[in-house]
Formats: sequence, structure tokens, C-alpha cells
Amino acid sequence: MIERIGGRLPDAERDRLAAIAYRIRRLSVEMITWGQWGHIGGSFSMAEILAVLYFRHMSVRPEDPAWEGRDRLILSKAHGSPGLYAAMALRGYFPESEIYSYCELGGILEGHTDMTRTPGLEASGGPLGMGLSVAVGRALGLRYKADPRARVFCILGDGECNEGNVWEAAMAAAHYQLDDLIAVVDYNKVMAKGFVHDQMAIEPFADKWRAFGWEVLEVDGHDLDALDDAFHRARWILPHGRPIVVIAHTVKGMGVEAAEFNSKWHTHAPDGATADRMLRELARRYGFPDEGYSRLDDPVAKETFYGGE
Amino acid sequence: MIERIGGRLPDAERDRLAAIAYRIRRLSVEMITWGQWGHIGGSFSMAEILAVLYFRHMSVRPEDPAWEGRDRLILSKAHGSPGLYAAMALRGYFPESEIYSYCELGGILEGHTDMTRTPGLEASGGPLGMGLSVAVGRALGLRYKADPRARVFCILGDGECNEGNVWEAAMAAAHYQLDDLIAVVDYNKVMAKGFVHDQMAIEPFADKWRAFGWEVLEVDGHDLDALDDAFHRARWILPHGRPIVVIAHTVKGMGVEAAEFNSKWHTHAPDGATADRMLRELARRYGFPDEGYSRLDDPVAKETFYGGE
Amino acid sequence: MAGSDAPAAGRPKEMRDAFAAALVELGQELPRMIVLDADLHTSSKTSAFKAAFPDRFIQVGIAEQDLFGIAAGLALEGFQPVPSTFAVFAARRALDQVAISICYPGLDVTIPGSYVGLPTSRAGASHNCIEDIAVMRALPGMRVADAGDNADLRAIMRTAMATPGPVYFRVTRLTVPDLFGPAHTFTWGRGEVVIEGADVTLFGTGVMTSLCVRAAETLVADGIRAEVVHLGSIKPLDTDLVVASASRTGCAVTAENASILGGLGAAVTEVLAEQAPVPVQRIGVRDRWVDSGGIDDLFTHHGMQPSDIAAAARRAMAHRDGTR
Amino acid sequence: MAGSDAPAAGRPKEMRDAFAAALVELGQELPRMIVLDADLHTSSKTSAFKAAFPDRFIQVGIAEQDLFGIAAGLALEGFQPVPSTFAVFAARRALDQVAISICYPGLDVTIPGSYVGLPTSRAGASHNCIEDIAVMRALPGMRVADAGDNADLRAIMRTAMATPGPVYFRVTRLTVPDLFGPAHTFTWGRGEVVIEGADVTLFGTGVMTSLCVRAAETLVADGIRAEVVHLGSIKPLDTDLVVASASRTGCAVTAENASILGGLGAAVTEVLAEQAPVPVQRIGVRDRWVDSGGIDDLFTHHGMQPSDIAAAARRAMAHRDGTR
Ligand SMILES: Cc1ncc(C[n+]2csc(CCOP(=O)(O)OP(=O)(O)O)c2C)c(N)n1
Ligand SMILES: Cc1ncc(C[n+]2csc(CCOP(=O)(O)OP(=O)(O)O)c2C)c(N)n1
Ligand SMILES: [Mg+2]
Ligand SMILES: [Mg+2]
Repeated sequence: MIERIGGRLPDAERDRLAAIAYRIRRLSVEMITWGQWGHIGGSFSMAEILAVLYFRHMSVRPEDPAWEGRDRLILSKAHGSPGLYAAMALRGYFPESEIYSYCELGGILEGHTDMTRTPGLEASGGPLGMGLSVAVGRALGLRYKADPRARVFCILGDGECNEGNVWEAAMAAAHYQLDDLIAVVDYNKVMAKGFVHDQMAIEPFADKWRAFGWEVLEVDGHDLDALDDAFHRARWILPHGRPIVVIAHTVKGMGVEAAEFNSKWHTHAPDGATADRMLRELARRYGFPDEGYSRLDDPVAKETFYGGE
Repeated sequence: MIERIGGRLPDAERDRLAAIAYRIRRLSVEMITWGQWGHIGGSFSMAEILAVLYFRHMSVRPEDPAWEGRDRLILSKAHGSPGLYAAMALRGYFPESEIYSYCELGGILEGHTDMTRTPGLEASGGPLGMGLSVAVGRALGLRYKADPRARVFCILGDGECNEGNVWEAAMAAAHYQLDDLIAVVDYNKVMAKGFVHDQMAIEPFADKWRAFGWEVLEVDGHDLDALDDAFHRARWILPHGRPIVVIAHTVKGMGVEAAEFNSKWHTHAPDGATADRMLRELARRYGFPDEGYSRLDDPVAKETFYGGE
Repeated sequence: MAGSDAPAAGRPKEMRDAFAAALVELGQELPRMIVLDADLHTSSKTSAFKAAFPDRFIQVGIAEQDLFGIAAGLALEGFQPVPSTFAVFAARRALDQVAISICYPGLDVTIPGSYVGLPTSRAGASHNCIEDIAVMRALPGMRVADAGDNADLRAIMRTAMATPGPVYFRVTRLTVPDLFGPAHTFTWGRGEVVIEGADVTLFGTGVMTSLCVRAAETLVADGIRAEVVHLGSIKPLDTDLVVASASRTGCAVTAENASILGGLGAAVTEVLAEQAPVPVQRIGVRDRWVDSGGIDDLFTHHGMQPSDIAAAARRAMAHRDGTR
Repeated sequence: MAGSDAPAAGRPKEMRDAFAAALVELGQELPRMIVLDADLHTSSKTSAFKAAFPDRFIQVGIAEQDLFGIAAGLALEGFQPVPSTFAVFAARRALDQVAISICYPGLDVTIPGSYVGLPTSRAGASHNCIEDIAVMRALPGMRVADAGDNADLRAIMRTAMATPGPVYFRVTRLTVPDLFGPAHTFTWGRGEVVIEGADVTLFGTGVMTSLCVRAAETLVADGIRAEVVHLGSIKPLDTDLVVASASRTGCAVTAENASILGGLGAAVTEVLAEQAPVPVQRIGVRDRWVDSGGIDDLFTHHGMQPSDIAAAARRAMAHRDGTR
């Protein structure tokens, strides 16, 4: 069982996870800058979620990614791939150097998730709203197995929850009482082009999940203790016939002030100098040694065709 | 304003509407039997809803179906077309005799709704889950108009509410505060092939609509007083920035015992003799003079290719 | 079958019944096969599988996007899902899920589409799919088949379940006369010469192959020996056979119970234009919605009867011979 | 544009900027025009319309099925909606809504699909539509267009808004060189001869017409005079021009920034097979998913560069001349 002290993480463990979340943000910036494409805001907002899942709560074997007993994670908001790839690289699914092949023709890290080329990816994606159905399918599939203790996690965006497919899947998960299915909503308040509240409001959000038959936990999605507590409950306390959703209140772009709650940085590739400043800001913010963009002096090898938007 | 006595209909008015609901059922059977195709269960269950809407609450001019000021009704569960066509024939949109062209090549009454051929239809349909979005579009459109007092009604099936598109539309209606949009769910507990509860449960149903920002009214959908009261409230009391849903609890197949709550009669065309028995049962049940199938002695002019299912 | 007057007794069963029987047969052999339904199982006849293997039947309600997403998840867990719904809902309602959750990663999902072509119930345009061949063919890596008879359907299903990766096949509700014997097998990319002939090739798929056979029978009276080729495997197509037969006869007709835009007609003309350009006439739904009606009336209305095929064959020949 | 080396200064603007400008221009003229967006307006550039006419811009969030349903409702109330999203979400995610809520009743809805063909961002396969031409063509009554340059796009949009009934047109993110002057107009079913020639016809649509022009330029060096015909109106197609040009040259190439299955290549070969069978080679995405990458690399990878078109022209000619 997971070691915890009175609902809080041991300090060393918290520090370890914080360092991982920090590294996820760093690698995301490196990746997006080098690849000149990608989604910074939604990668930053889920850094702690990914750290806590991949490094504490999920049972996985990166050296044997298809191990039957593993917990599965599907990133339904598949544009958050830089964050996910960063977490997976750090966890050992592939060498960290692979991040510089992000979005390259023939690389193993496709712009949106392509499971046929990335070891450890549990689904392919890109269009929003689909991942939860795939997670439901996996959870139903696990029921047929001899040792069905594995769990299925699915990370969704808040804007993504405008999609009807999400609610079809939510209904099915409750109908089939999939309490080994844990959805995590990265509730970062912003979608691609503005605030969720302005563009297509989803509140009262927890009520929606409850009305669809889910157990709801609401946490500060940047608070490692709170996340740990939520996933602890999701594992040991709540499962009794209802799927569980962790609504993680986060800040889109969390970590770099200019990106915070700013839809301009939903998808935007910084140039080298901007990336350098961002990375130094991240180091300051999270209390790590000053460190800039690793490839500041290398010419970007590709056209910056897609500079933003 | 609509005359009402202490929340109840005047007796003569109730009798008038009851007779119309009865006629809607009768014509549905005539239509489906002659056409040898169609959905009896879901036509019967909404007979009272259609009677109260078309003959009491909706402001329409059948002789001028495109009159700008009219209230609009979209049948999202478009397979319930026999019930709708019956109500429209009775209301005067087209001659009653047209019902015998139901499903005929070149007829004005297509199997599923085709607005290009039926005067007074407000949308084309067939695939479930789409109508509410179209209703939202109409309601948004009305806002641009000089005299936007018209309202938009949309009748949905309960099984249909499995469809994600319904919840996308529900979210948008609340976001845009469309309180001139009134959804009516024909909550007849049965979908095509079984009970909603068994196949894909939608409960807690009212909670879902509330969580999606709607005002909810729950009524006995065969109780003319209750329906009248609900639509009265929807018009005069509730509108304050939220769309309104009337959850009408009904019995699929209501009126003919063999069809009640029986998915076998979701879609099934009776032969002449069976239709004759059904119609006589309807007459007994609703207290009208004994009357059988009008075309009992006419040979069915078409192949009974689609006998059921 | 349109205009069929075979006696009820000796009649082959409706293709959906053959579909049901094959599903159950495969279910016995394949323990990882799971059938999914979106509230249509007694129409599509997956109900037979449900009765035989209740534990391997999953009902998802009226939610087709979810249907295909769940199927993807099951395939990812090593199962062999068969998500079943009307063709319109596979090819239109849930196309993004079929494309990206299933086809893009190449998952082993077998998709039957029922209610195809001209309305076999009176449900009309919204329920009867004429675009599915064009749509499914356009998805990279998707295999597409349309059976010529019940034996062909069974063979397609056996091959589909043995084929890794996504497959889409059509299931008509029409009762189709037998063309192939019970020993018939199906191979991707292989067509079948049903009748040999030298004057014109009639390329049929699905139920239209039978109508091509009847057209060929009527052409014989005029001394025209039409070759009838059944292209049950629409994608991949038997390009060698298509090219060989059309080159030999010098003209062709394609016949499909679907839109003539982008479907079998396109598949054949794309290939012939590249390798053996000859005059081709296409039979199918000519860019119109298909309304409710009697099935025989509809085949006439849309110009898809054997007589229409025969007329098209004559036009193609006249074109070849420069006599038009 | 792939491999374009025009200087930044004199460069025409990205097609989406031309799209934005035309939207605003039309918004000024058409008071009943309403633009709808599903959380992509600064990508698609409908943001310009929003800025100019905030009251006639409707945001529906990330819900494409709803987007097209709402557009249908607005059209039914007499407005002229332009529901905008990426092509994949029009042609796949919301296809049933596009088909039945909009196209079946023939509503006056104009649908721009952005992000078409080879990935113009690094979003990859899931976001870049190669099936839309095949899919939209298969819908009865749907009109389909792919602009050859910014002037053509503007003309298509003007015509589309003036055309009752549903229209689908593509908006690439590539910057396309000018082919037509500002006085250019667009008529459904009318193609344009861009370069006259007698040896082979290059039928292009969308951005590929420009690449056909460049291919024709390189062929000149070999003494081959290729005719370049722009088929911006894919459906209806200019069958007369297609037949006339191909009959005259005796062979052809089709080029589209889309799948070669069911799209422009099919439209052309369907017609030629029926009326003037000649050898045709097709250029486009060959049944593969399109991955992230540099745009020039991608055009090379998929064999869609001017040199590939020129090679295809030579193959078609060799076939015609019986020398292959
Ligand atoms: C079905 C679909 N529609 C549109 C898009 C384009 N798109 C990519 S990301 C995005 C916004 C996502 O917002 P949210 O779900 O809140 O994710 P976040 O980045 O904020 O975590 C959009 C609209 C898409 N990928 N899929
Ligand atoms: C998207 C879609 N999926 C499936 C169908 C086939 N179908 C027609 S009616 C029906 C059942 C509808 O049940 P419900 O909504 O409860 O309507 P009722 O007849 O009970 O009023 C189904 C599944 C359809 N028309 N549309
Ligand atoms: Mg967000
Ligand atoms: Mg029902």
C-alpha cells in the first residue's frame, strides 16, 4: 500500500513528485520549441496530475509496456501529448532524447497520440471527446480477464467536456458500474480560444458527473497532497459500483505567468529566446537551479510554418 | 391567455383533447397498417402530448404553415412520425386521406420526417439525438427577429437521450439562456429493443437536465390536466433565462394492452385483422363508439417486406 | 430480392439471418469475439449472438459514438469486437470514432453495416446508407466488402475475423439468391468470375451481382455474352481481374446498391483509367436521397433493375464500337 | 506552398486570411449571414468576422454535432449560416448532422472545411482531412469546391453564399501563388483552362492546380505541352471540359491534396470512363494516414510534388502511346 502520513505525503516524496512535475514542464517546452508546434497550456496544467499518476499511483512496467497487470492511462485530450510524452520519457518508456523527434516525419512521438509508434501509449487520439469511450471499452475488457485488478485512467480537458461523446461514455461507465475507471478532468478553465465559461459553460460541473452516476472528487490539481489523497480514495475507499471522476482544478499554462489562463498559449510554439526565458522562469518559480533552453544555439531545423494559433 | 380552472382544464376542453389524442392513436394505426411500416409504441405514448401542444398550447396557422409568428415543433424522435402526422392532419395541415400515402414513393408523408414534402414540418429527421440542436438553432434564430415571441418545442425519446448530441444541445441551450425553448421527453421507459433502464439507464434523469442548466417539470404524460399545467408554467411562470424540459412519464404503446411497455411493438406493422382488434380495443379503452380498421377489406397494396423488427 | 418470384419454401433466408448464423458459428470458434449493439439487435439479428453468448454481448444503448469507442477499447485489450449498427451510423454518425479510435491505430475491429442501399424497410433516406462504400473506402487501411449471397457473407465474415485490422462489410436485408456454394471462400482482393463472357463485363458487388446475372441472362437473348464478375472485396480490389476482364471484353458496367459517386464504380474506373481505359457505365443510386417505398418500385425508380444493367451494357458496347 | 521560394514581401497571404477577408466582405453585403464556430475561430480566422459582426457570430464550444444542428436551425429560420470547423470534424465527426439535418432538406448552409490534405500544422493524421472530398461528394445534392488560389476562394465563397442549398468548400492553410486575377468569378460546374496544351491534361483542384502549373513548366523543357485545367468545382464537375480536354490530349493526370480514393481522381475517371476513356494517372494521398512533418517533406513523402505530377504525365502519355 501507498505510504502516507495523515493524508499528507512524506516531505521527500512530495519533493520527488514536485521535481518530476517541474521536469515535465521543462521537457514540454523543449519539445514544443524544437518541434515548433504543440500545446503548452494544457501540458503545464496537468504536470502534477501526470507526476502523481505515473510516479506514485499507477502500476506500470515501462520496460514491459504491454504487461497485462498494468494500469492503463488514456489521454483523451490528446493535444496534451508533450506533457504525456515528457512524463513517459521520465518514467523510462523511451529515452529522453526522443523528445526532439516530436512531430518529425518518422519520429516516435506524433503531434497527436499515435499508439502505433510510441511505446506505452494506450490509445491513439486527437479529436476531443473520444478517449473516455475507449477507456470504458478497456475497463469492460479487463472484466473478462483472469486477474482484472488493473485500473483505467482517462484524462480529459474541461473544454473537451462540451463533446457529447464524453457524456455517452459517462453514461455507459455508470451503467456498467465501472469503479475501476477513473476519469481525471484537467479543469484549467480555458479551452482553445477562450474561457470555457464564456464559450460554452460546463458548470455546474460536478453536478453533471453526479447526475451521470459518477463519484466525484474535487481537488486542487497542482496540490500534490490533494491529488495523492484523491487517487488514494479512488483506489481504496470509493469503489463500490460507481466510476470515479477527479475534477482537478488547475491553471492553464501553470508555471509561466504569461501563459497562465491565457488561451494565446493554448497552442503556440515559442522561439528559442522565448523558450529560454520560460524555462528560467520555471526554474525560479519551482525553486530549481537556473537553466535555460538546451538548444538555444542550434538552428531550428524545420520551417516555423505553424507559428501559432 | 389560456382559460383554466384552478389548474385544471374545463371538462369540455379535456374531453375535446381526449378525443383528439384518441384520434391520433387511431390514425397512427391506420397509417402504419396501410403503409405496413412504422412505430406504434412511440406514437401512442405521445398522443396526449401532441394533442395538448397542437390543439391548445401552440400558436400555429395550418393554412399558412410558414407564418412567422408560429410556435415551432421539432420531433427529434422522428420515427414517431405517424403520431405527428396524425396530429397535423387533424389540425388541418393536410387532408386526413393523405395518411394512406405514408411511406409511399412520392407520397407527402415519408417514413421518417422529410420537411421538403410535408407542409408544417419544422425539420427533417430520422437519426436520433439531432433534433434538439436544430431547435436550439431555431431559438437562436428567433432572437434575431423583430417579433421573437414564437417558441420552439422539441419532443425527444427517452432512449434517444443516450445520444451525446442531446447533451451538447442541452448545454448550448442553457449557455444561451433559451427560455423560449421547451423540450418534452416522452419518457415511455422503453427504447427499440428493451427497457431503457436495462439497456442504457438514464436515471437520475431530472438531475441530468438540472445539472445541464435546465428547468425541469415532471408530469404524467397521459394526464391532460398535468400536461396543460406544465405547458402553462413553461409559458407564463418559469421563463427566466433557463430552457425548460417537461419530462412526461408515459407508457410506450399506451392504449393497447399488448403494446404497452412492449418493445415488440416499438416498430411492427399489424396486419389488417390485428389492426382491427387494436382499434376496437382503443375505442373501448377511451370510451368511444366501436370502430375497426377502415380498410380491413382492401388488399394491402404493397409487399409486407418489413413485417416487424 | 427485387422482383424475385422464387417460392417461399426453397427461398434462401434473408441475409441478416445468414449474418446471425455466421456470427454464432464464429462465436463458437473465437472465444475473444465480443458483439456490441446500439439498441438494434433484433433488427440486425445480433440477437442470435446475444442468445448464444450472453456474456460476450454488450449493449451500449443508442450511442453510436460510444459503441465504436468501446469497441476500440476492447480491441486494445485483445478482444475481437464486432460493433453492430445500421450502416448510416457507422459511416456517418460515428465516423470520426471509426476513423481515429479504430482505423488509425489499425485495431482488429470488424464492423458490419446493416440497412444498406435502397430502403429495405420503409425507413427511407435517413436510415439507408448509400455513401458507406465511398466513405469507408476513403479511410486509409480500411477493408470493405459487400457480399453477393449468404455463402459469400459467411465467407467474408470468417475472413474478416481472421484478418487483423479494421474491416467494414455490408449486410443487406434483402433475400439474395444463392450464387456460390457452401464451400465458397473469400480472400481480400480476389474477385470471382460468376459467368464467363466475351462481349462486355458486368462488375457487381453485393446484391447487385445477382441482378447482373439476371441482366446477363436477358442479354443472351440478343446474342450478347456478358461476363459477370463479382467484386465482393471492394477494398482491396482485384485489380488484376478487373483489368484482365475489361481489357478482354473492351467495355464494362459496374453495379452497386449504393451511390455511384466514389463507390465501386469509382474503384473500378480509377483502376481501369490507370491500366486499361475502356468505356464503363455505372449503375447505382445517382446522387439522390433514397425515399421510402416498395423495394421493387425503388429498384425501378433508381434505374437499378436487371433491364437497366442490360441497357447500360448495350450503351457501353456501343461506345466501345463507336456506334453511339 | 510546398517548396515555394517566392520572397516574403510579394507573397500572397495565407489562404485562411483570404478566407477571413471574404467572410467579412460577404458579411457586409448579407445581413442574414451568421458565422458559427466550435472553439477554433483564431485558427480558422473566422475571428475576423467575429470582430466585424460580433452579433452575428455564434460560439458553440467544442461540440461539432451541435454546431451543424444549430446551423440547420438557423437556416430554417431564414438565415445563411456558415458553420466553421476543421474539415475532419465536418466530414467525420458531424457527418450525420451535415447529411440529415442540413443536406437532406437542402438547407442553405455553407460549410468551410479548414485543415485539409497534408498537415499544414504538425497536428498530424487526426486533424488533417484527406477523405472530405470523397465523403462530401457522396452526399446527394452537396456541392463541393476546392479553391486554386485566394481569388478563386473568394469567388467560390461569393457563389456559395448566393447558391441556395448546402455547399462544402475547402480552405487550406498553405499560401498559394496567384493563378487568377481579382476579376475572377466562380460558377458551379465550370472548370478553367489555366494553361493550354495538347499532349496531356493535368486536372488539378485546390492547391494542386498550382503544382500542376509548375509540373507543366518543367514538362515544357522536354517539349511536352501539358494542358492544365483547374477543377475548383468538384461537384458538380465540368464534365464537358473534362471530356473535351482529355479527348483532345488523349491522356490525363488528376491531382488533389486529398486521398486518391473517391475524390477528384474518381470524379474525373468516373466521367471519362463513361464518355471518353483515356489513360489517367492520379496524384494524391495513396491510402495512407498523413503524419506530422515539414510541409515540403510531406509533399515529397506522399509523391505529390510537381516532379511527381510530371512523372505521372509521362506515364499517362506512354500508356496512351502504347510505349510503356
Ligand atoms: C473534436 C475536436 N474538436 C476540436 C479540436 C481542436 N482543439 C484541439 S485542443 C482544443 C481545446 C481543448 O480545450 P480543453 O479540452 O479545455 O483542453 P486543455 O488544453 O485546456 O487542457 C480544440 C478545440 C479537437 N482536437 N477535437
Ligand atoms: C442515431 C440513431 N440510432 C439508432 C436509431 C434506430 N432507432 C429508431 S427508434 C429507436 C429507439 C428509440 O427509443 P426512444 O428514444 O425511447 O423512442 P420511443 O419510440 O420509445 O419514443 C432506435 C434505436 C436511430 N433512428 N437513430
Ligand atoms: Mg481547458
Ligand atoms: Mg422510449
